[in-house]
Amino acid sequence: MAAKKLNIKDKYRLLTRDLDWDFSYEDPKKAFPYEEFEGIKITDWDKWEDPFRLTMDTYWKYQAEKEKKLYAIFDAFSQNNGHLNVVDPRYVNAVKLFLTGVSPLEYQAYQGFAHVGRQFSGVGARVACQMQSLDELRHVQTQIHAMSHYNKFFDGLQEFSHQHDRVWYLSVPKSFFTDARSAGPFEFMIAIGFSFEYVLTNLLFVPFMSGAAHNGDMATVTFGFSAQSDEARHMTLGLEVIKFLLEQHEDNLPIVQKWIDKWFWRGTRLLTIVAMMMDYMLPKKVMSWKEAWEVYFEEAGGALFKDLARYGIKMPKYVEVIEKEKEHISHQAWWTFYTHGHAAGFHTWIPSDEELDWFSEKYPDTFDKYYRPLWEMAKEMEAKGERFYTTGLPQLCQVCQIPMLFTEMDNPNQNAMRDTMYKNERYHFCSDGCCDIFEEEPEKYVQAWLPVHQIFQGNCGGPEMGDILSDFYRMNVGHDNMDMKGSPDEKRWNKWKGVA
Amino acid sequence: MTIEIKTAMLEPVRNTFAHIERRFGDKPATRYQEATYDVASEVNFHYRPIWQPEFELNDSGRTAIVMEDWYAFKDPRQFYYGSYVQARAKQQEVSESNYKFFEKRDLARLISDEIKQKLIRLLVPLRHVEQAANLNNVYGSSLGYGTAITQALLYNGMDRLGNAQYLSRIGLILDGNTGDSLVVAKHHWVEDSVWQGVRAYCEANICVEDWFESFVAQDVVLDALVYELVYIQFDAWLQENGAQDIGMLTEFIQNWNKDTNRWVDSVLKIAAADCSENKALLEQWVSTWRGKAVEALAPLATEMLGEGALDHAVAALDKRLQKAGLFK
Amino acid sequence: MPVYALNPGYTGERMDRVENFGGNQVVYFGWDEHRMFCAAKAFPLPPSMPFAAVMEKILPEAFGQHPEFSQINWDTAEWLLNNEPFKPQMDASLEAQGIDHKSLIRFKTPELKGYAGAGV
Amino acid sequence: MSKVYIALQDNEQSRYIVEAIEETNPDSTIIHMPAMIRVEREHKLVIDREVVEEKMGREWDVQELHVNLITLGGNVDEDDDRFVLEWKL
Repeated sequence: MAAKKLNIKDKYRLLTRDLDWDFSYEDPKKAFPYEEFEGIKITDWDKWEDPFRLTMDTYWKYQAEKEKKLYAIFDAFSQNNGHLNVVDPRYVNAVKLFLTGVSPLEYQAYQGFAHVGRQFSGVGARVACQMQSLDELRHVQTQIHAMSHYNKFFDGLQEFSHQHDRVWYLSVPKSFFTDARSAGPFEFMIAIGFSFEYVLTNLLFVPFMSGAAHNGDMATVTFGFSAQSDEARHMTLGLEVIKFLLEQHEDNLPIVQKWIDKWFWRGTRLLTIVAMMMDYMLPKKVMSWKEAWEVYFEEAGGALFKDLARYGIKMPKYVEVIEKEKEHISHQAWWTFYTHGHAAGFHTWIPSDEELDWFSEKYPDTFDKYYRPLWEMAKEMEAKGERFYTTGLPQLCQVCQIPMLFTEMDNPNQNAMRDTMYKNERYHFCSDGCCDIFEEEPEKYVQAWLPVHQIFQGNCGGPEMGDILSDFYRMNVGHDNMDMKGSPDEKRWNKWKGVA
Repeated sequence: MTIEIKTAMLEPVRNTFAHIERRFGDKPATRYQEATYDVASEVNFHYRPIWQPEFELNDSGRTAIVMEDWYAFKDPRQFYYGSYVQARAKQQEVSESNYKFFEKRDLARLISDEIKQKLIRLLVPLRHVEQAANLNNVYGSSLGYGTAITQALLYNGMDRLGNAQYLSRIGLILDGNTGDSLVVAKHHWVEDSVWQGVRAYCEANICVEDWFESFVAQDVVLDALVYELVYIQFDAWLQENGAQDIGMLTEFIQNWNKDTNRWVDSVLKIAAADCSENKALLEQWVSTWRGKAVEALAPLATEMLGEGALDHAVAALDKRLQKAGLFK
Repeated sequence: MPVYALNPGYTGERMDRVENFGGNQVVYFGWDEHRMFCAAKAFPLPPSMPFAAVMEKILPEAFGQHPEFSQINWDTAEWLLNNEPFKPQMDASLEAQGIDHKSLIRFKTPELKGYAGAGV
Repeated sequence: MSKVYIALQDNEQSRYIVEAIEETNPDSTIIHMPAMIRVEREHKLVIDREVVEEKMGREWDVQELHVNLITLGGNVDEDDDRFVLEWKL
């Protein structure tokens, strides 16, 4: 008997989708207790369209192939002291921020997708989420392995895990992800699966990684692009989730739209760090943050939202603010880190004159007017031997937890400030977007562990800043922090390169 | 001479990350160590889960098992993602050539209809048991504590999906890719009295809240018994009854079991050794679930192999439990 | 709705209640259109602190690095307390003049345009 | 009309895939960037297994695409013979 050939779709249906059965000995709600409380209505999980159809054997095969290639490059990188090929040692500070700020998010993504990959009662969605969970675990581990070599030769990477749980600026990415994970399973999928993976991670993993290659960092670009090859599956899952929810029931539309509004805002705030990494921490430039934003958000995201319009989905709220902010945020963020360079776990610096000119060219409407004067002032101060480190601690936004550094788009000289009262206590926000998020769910956001307030409450040791940095954050003060100029990193680099 | 100077100049500043150095000393670390230890967040989660506010997002309190150090659960296989997928890829390559060979030579035609029916009724429905095991292991991975055990639980969960898919392919080989055998097998799983005990056991375990208890009920108790019954005893029976080629199709799961048992036993041993409360609790869980499993598997074991088969399997389980330090 | 939780009764622990600050309250100070300082600054202060002490100690510590700080004409400075026009009373305590926990005080110095007149 | 796009790691395999894409979708735009190749096209882009196999001179499984893929934009439809990216407007 000649067996008929099965196509990929039928095979996947038989091997995977058919594994579930209807419970008769237990209440399925006890097995899948989190599926209803968010108000999302699922009428038929069978309508789920598998975004990709990898069976586990194929998954192991292709992923092992990717891993083999990747680790061969890591091995070669460390055997040949690949860190010496970086075009400029300032670049390595981007790697430090990546390992302390981003890699732990991959870990949280692993945990979050494992959770929804257990909790959805539809097998198709569940398996897709489980595979993503496994991929995310891959990402955090390959990133640690890629940066393991840098850790041996540069300061500021050695306490990434401890610092992610504590350091003031790292509470920004951390709280972004704990916000998503502490939400219900469908909100998590819109937050991470759709908003973050479909549009926002591209900005980190595509133009930034291409920039890493341009700056001579083969280890990072290799894990970046290798991770991104999984990301294409994740993006497809993110898009399928939203289509599925919208096709299941019309009542899902307002809920999904609310989550899109929230998570695009929260995501763009988080990407402020990436904006700064792209513009300021890649010494050799590929494209500006503004250009990357135009290609990956405005163009690609625009096409996406046009496609989703047939379901009644609109562009995220405050998209007009976001469009203006692309001209500003990278400059505002780097100035913040530069002026808090004593309290950062990586080095900061004044951009070179060539870089300042590049900014003028890339940001003709804003750079010379608003940001060049900051650097002129910093240069003057540095020349006088008074490198500017600001005193005291900044006010933080209750939601995104970023210092309140963003300005009003109709008056970019003035910081934007919003506030609201809840249960007789005042809360402050960097923007209408963050304020809206708080007002929608204040009981959630009153719990924010705001680093500045925690220091004041005496929960971070101290009270001297130096003690907080060295004992609570476990920074190696005088090595990890302060200006790139005169840092041990710079001295070692010069020694390796034979520069006096 | 110049080479010597260059090497001296490129002396590393440190050998590994600080948290790895605190555990293992100031020396170069393995990839397993750097990928595993102290990677998960421990404090300052900002928001309590709206679906479970009694716990933090990462909280060791979701099981009654207590550990001095949750990173004590070193995986004897030292699987991190890269070593895990590469190990499985090698196994699947062998398995793929087995399946191809079996299909190409149409070895199914050498198997009697009677045995085919037996396989569809008694072997193929195990894909649903694997599906339950997938849920239970992923559950532990998502709510468990410390990367050492949670990553291994995820690998195990995905393995179970792989096992379910391999078992489904046996059905497809037997029915010439029509999928009819899978429909029949599922019917047995849902209706046939031989399976109802096992199905009730699986459904009950999926609803267990304590993730470590769920691990015990699945990976320790049920898996050990199924492994002995199906992949050792039934495999031998097939060999004796002219269906030895099926062994080519279950080889993956057999080898997988050997590999995984090492990890399961080590988890049990490490948890039991940590404190007497753990040991007592594990013994209580094992006793409860072993009782249920024996009852659930009895009709299946009898139908598959006759009297006495289950006793052998229970004896093998007890031996493993003893070796792990329980019940002594 | 204060939160969309699985079960009713979800309440978040308010992390920054004034009782948690050991007798102090948090007050934020911002100098409008002076971007040398990336954001307003936060200080834990005793509610009994007179505003004169803010002028003497806190504001110089917060903003004294700016070359224009010494040129501020405090008589013409415009103040906002939590978005409302405000006139500080030097001898009164913070709490006596309505500066409570997590209050934001902003001041504007219209004649000072910042470094290079660029709002820096 | 919106553009769909795909980006591949710049390596030997991808060069064949890009050649195949160009042949199947003559009016697509190829952009070379550091370490990556980006291909864009209005509305729809098709990768045809047979054309890739012809370029590579060997059998090629559509799912192999994932090994070299960096990112994409558009709705994906993948079967044994084709990988299709499309905006359904």
